[in-house]
Amino acid sequence: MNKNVDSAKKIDISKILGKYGVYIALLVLFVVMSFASNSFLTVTNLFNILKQNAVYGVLAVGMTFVIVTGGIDLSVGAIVALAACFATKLAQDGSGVPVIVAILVGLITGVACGAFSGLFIAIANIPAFIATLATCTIARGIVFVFTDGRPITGVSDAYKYMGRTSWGPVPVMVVIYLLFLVVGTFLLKYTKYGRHVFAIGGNKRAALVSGVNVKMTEFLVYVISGFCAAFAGLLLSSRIQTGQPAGGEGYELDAITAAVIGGASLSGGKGSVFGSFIGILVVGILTNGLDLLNVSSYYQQIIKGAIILLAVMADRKKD
Amino acid sequence: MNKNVDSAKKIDISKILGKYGVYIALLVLFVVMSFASNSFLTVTNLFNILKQNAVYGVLAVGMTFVIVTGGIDLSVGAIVALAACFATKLAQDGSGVPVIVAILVGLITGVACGAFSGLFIAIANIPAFIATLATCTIARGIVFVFTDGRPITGVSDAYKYMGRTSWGPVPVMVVIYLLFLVVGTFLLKYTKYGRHVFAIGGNKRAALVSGVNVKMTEFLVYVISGFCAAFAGLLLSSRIQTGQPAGGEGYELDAITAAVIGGASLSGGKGSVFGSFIGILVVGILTNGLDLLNVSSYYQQIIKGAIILLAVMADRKKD
Amino acid sequence: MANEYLLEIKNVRKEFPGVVALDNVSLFLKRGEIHALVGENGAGKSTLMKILAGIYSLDQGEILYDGKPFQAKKPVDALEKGIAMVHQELDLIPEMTVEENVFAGREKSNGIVIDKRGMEKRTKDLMESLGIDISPKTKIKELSTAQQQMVAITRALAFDAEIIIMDEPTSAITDREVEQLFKIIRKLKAQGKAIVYISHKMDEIYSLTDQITVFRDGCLIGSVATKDVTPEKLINMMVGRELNDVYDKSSPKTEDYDENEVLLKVENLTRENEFYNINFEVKRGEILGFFGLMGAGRTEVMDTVFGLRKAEKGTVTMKGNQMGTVKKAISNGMAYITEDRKISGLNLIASVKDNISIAYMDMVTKGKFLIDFKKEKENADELIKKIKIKCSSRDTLAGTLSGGNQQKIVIAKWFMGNPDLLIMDEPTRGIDIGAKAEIYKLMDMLVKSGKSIIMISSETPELLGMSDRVIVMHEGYQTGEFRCGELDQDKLMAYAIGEGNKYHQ
Amino acid sequence: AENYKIAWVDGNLANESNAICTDAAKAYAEENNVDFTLLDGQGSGENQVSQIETLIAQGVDCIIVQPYDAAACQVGVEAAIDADIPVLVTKTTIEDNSICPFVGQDDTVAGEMEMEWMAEQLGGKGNIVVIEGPTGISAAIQRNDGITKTLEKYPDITVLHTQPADWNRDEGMSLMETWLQEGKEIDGVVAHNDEMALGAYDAIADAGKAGEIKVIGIDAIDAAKKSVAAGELDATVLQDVETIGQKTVEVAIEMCKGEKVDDVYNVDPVLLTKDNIADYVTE
Ligand SMILES: Nc1ncnc2c1ncn2[C@@H]1O[C@H](COP(=O)(O)OP(=O)(O)OP(=O)(O)O)[C@@H](O)[C@H]1O
Ligand SMILES: Nc1ncnc2c1ncn2[C@@H]1O[C@H](COP(=O)(O)OP(=O)(O)OP(=O)(O)O)[C@@H](O)[C@H]1O
Ligand SMILES: O[C@@H]1[C@@H](O)[C@@H](O)CO[C@H]1O
Ligand SMILES: [Mg+2]
Ligand SMILES: [Mg+2]
Repeated sequence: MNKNVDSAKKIDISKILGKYGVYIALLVLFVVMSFASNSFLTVTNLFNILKQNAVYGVLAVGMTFVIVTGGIDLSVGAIVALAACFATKLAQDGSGVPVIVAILVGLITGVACGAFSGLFIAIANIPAFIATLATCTIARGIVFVFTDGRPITGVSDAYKYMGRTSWGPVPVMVVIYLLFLVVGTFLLKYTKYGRHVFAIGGNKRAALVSGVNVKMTEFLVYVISGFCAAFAGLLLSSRIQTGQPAGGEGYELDAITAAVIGGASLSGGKGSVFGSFIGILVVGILTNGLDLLNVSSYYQQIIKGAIILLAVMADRKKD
Repeated sequence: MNKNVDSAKKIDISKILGKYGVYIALLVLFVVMSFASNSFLTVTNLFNILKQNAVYGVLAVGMTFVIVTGGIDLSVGAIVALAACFATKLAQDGSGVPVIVAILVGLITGVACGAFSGLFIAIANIPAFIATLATCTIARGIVFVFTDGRPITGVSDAYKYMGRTSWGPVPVMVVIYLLFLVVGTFLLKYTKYGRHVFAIGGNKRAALVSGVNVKMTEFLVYVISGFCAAFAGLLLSSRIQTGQPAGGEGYELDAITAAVIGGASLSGGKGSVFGSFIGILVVGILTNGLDLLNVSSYYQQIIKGAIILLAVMADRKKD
Repeated sequence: MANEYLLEIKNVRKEFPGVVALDNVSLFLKRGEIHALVGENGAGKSTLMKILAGIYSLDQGEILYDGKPFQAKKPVDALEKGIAMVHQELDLIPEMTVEENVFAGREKSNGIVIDKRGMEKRTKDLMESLGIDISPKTKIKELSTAQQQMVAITRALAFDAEIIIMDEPTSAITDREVEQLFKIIRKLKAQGKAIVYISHKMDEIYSLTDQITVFRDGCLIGSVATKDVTPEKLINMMVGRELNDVYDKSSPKTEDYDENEVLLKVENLTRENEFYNINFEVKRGEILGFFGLMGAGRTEVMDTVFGLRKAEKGTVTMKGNQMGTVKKAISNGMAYITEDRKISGLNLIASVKDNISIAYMDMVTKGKFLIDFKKEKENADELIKKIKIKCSSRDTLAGTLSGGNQQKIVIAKWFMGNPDLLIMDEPTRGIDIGAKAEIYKLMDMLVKSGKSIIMISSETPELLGMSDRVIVMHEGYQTGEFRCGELDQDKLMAYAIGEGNKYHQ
Repeated sequence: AENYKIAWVDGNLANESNAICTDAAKAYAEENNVDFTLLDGQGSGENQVSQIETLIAQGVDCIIVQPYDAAACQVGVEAAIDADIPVLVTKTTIEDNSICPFVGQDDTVAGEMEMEWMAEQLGGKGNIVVIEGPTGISAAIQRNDGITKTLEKYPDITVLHTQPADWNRDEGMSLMETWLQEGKEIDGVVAHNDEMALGAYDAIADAGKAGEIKVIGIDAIDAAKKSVAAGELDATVLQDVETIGQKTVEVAIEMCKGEKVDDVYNVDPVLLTKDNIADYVTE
């Protein structure tokens, strides 16, 4: 009897770890950092962390949709740059173009890039890895041609608003990121479309047979991801007041990492927008904390690698 | 009746495309380049292409094993750097260490890194994406600490042999790459181990039930990939006579791309070492040809993206 | 005026690379009719139904729905026309819940937000009417194959379809659920719906259907009213020859085995929430049957015996050696035909040959490491012939074979090793009558040569016909053990539902 | 003396010259009892902006910015100025360098210097190839600007090829191998850094053309200096990063003390060739 009770308890602990592993890891990280550095637990610093990671965060929202279908989007970094450069060009001081037009053009660019990948993936059956890699290099090529490899500066004050203003203590970027989290969660969890995203990631054939419009659903996740990437590009360029043709490089990896730390599986069918947020926080807090603690960047890498491993290990106890 | 004959013919063409799509794409590329640039079709240039891509090629051999199991190895670039720096340090002029020891230490480093990832993936069930990403950042951190961020120069002549000598017109690096292709193909196609690699990539659970030592097989693919990465690091550092702590960055993407162009599927169970060779050639010839044709690097990217898309599209006609 | 036929499928032809799956076949379906579609494995039954359901397109021929031409380009077209299908391969989404699966693609919403509550309730109601008690919130991956099959059936019934296609819906479920299903099918018939029923089980065909259409090798053999055809004649139409005494077990069903060596000994085996205190022995030369209702825990017990799950308490001893891992099990001569071919039996993207050799690679290697391709090919060809796997070549991908033929690969794979103890969990799931007889013969040969078999089966005739001894399980407990002579169907059922004590007096 | 807290936000510590520069800075800071924090933007201007924000929130006495990206770091520097924290830029410039003190060199000047040398070597005419740093990166853009500007003065110099090799020696080598076997006459190689120049030199030597083609790079990394001394590489442009590192911290301390400092401390690049290399190689 006693033994039974014991084993029941054991199961519970590992179950809790399994279910809340990353959350616990995040909490531990948070507490440790609070004690280690007294600059960590301040309102400004916490908002800073959110603001500094909003760009990756917005990317990760779109990436989550893609990953849940079992896909991958390697083009988001290049889309960040392309959308940012198109928009900043139009938003340069004295261009005479209303800032909203600049923003719309940026977003449409992202949507178009996403649609491009989506078409090849959903219709032509090209593996997402290749299709989005191609979109990535093509978009990067276009932005280099467009800017001649030079940053676009001198953007109007209106354009800077999103990236450089705070409402009280809350940076506008943070508000926007939270908005993406809310809308993303809603779309993925509470709508038919979201269900279909999970369905095709969980078993594409079964989804097809059930009458899910697999092609359209798959196509749309890349459009969503492209949209998010473009928005991230707008945020980034507004924040640094520059359109960087070489910007956003490698961001895809950060976005994917956040989603996976947050529980998404690259083989599809699993993941959540909120999870991607947790992933962003784990990495963001780690970077911020280690910087505050003045840890040399070489050692930071070693520590980061180890901690991400531990965080995910706690999470994957399940099986 | 006529209809039948027609449809039979149609099927055949798309079948051929399906089966030999990339090969045909490669051939077309080859022929076009030969006509477009009269410097392309020379013995020196062809060996140049092979030599310049031997490093990626060796990585792609190991990566193919990983991908066939349904995994991914993001650490190879960092392993290239780590193995190269350890080896070059030992192979510095006047170190008194025999070059073979330097080489062995380099290779052992790679094997250890692969084993590290492999343990987390096979035993602790961490997703390969996260585990190898962690290995990547940790290895990169270690190499920076080890070198203090500075390249290691002054390597002995013996160490330079692999990367800088030719046997007649044939660079030693090319011979080594071909050796990797042969041994890799042998291991993956003609041995029990190779069969197990395919089995776990096709259906892990079925492999387990069939008595395949899933953990060991999975563990070993990362060891193989680590070994290949270390060897690639030796080749690279021998070729440039330097151990570069920041070297090898992003090489993982090239290796994965080559494998996928060559028919490997990131969801596992499909792929071949020879296919990865074809993938390397497609990208290598494209880069070389466009360089010879003096196409601006901006446009090169656009063209490359488009052609990779086309090559893979031809290949994936099947369904 | 309504057409005589709700559905007319005329002269359909369908080719896959290298195979003519259907050649000039037709099928006519009336309202209020339960129409059996029968034929050997690979005859083309599923293919025709998939054409109807919009999964494949046809190469030639035409389909009339209520007199008007109809061809579904994609599954949703068929669903919208009121054609629902229970797929042979179930096609569920493992990571999603029962409710999510039932409503996949046809979710209820208020226009924007999905109505989760409503869908859960409807799922629960439907399942209750089928007599099953599974929470709509359970993930599919946590269900047994049988339970999954019930979910697939629920899904097909959820949308008030006009034509319901059931492709071997009872291959994994037990008699109790079958009865419940039949009641519902009859009710649908009474409502004027049309049902296409594909099955290899003769008793079902006779007790349920009105009309039978027979395919063989992609061709139409004929269509007859059920009442006008004898089982012998029907089998003849299917296989093209006479077939007698399917459950032919020539080895004596006596107690002789008592004296034989104990091959497998299972003592006090327990896994919390799955099964408790399981004890049994298998002697050389005997076939031990396992019976139970769906969810009784038989699969879990066998998984544990084979080392796929860890025993929490108790021991498994094979030939005197303590077991615990798959490797040990196999090296001590155990083999395990699992109940779900797709999840744990096959590598669908590998060839028939590769699937056959994977469990006993050492038999087709030179020096442990190098594959002996010649030997491997010969070996595969031999088994393909012996077990009658219908495939265009040994290099065909397993995933392109018909369901029954896929099952045969799993059987071939384990027969290859000539194991001392073969555990078979629902081994004849989806296998046609002719092939069943072959498999029974193989089983018979195996035990005659001193090997043993454990057979889990929900088909009582097969279980009673083949076993020397039967163990019955109920909700994780061993409720009875019988010699074959002592058994009948009612008694089995009584013990399976936990009311065996009635028989004790 | 007071214990000032000074932070250095580096563009990329994976870069050798940055590592040398910050090591010199750190050593100098320690000698002067400065509480020295070193952050690494890891090759991203945006990261640097984030780090500057973190420093502002944390409160330091002075921020030193070594810009990876001239435009992005402009924003970071402005934010520090807005927060009334003394800030200076080191090594290479930001977009508008007039807003804070600067210690270092202008990369444009380095580009001009190497191209000017090459033109002189070729007598104002001939065929050259240019090996670029990564597209869109400030250092590469500015060096290229210097090269292009200088080329305008020499209409008889033809640029046969110009491609990026992303600062890497192997990529520089590969490009050169490809170009060489084209058979066209190449008289000079102008590389945006030494690694790529050394790679090009190796390719040239392998093709048996050592000495026939002039090669110049930028940075004067150890390997390049040795190569020049050995009569292989023809020239390199020295950025005296150790001096820059020390000088920067010196200025930063002055700023902490509230002293007035100059707008610009130019640490001019020096052209190293076999003629003067002996003065710069330490055995
Ligand atoms: N997708 C496919 N690709 C290639 N061949 C296929 C495919 N689907 C079915 N076939 C072939 O078509 C033939 C008919 O298969 P089908 O699944 O219709 O048989 P079935 O009558 O349903 O058999 P079973 O009783 O075993 O389920 C078989 O030879 C099968 O191998
Ligand atoms: N009513 C139920 N609700 C939810 N889960 C159940 C229920 N009954 C059983 N299970 C679970 O389903 C599984 C039982 O399936 P299992 O495959 O072992 O049964 P079985 O005896 O092999 O019967 P069969 O294979 O014929 O369905 C166990 O994991 C058990 O915990
Ligand atoms: O001068 C260096 C280059 O050599 C390169 O390493 C990148 O950064 C520049 O500042
Ligand atoms: Mg079938
Ligand atoms: Mg079962």
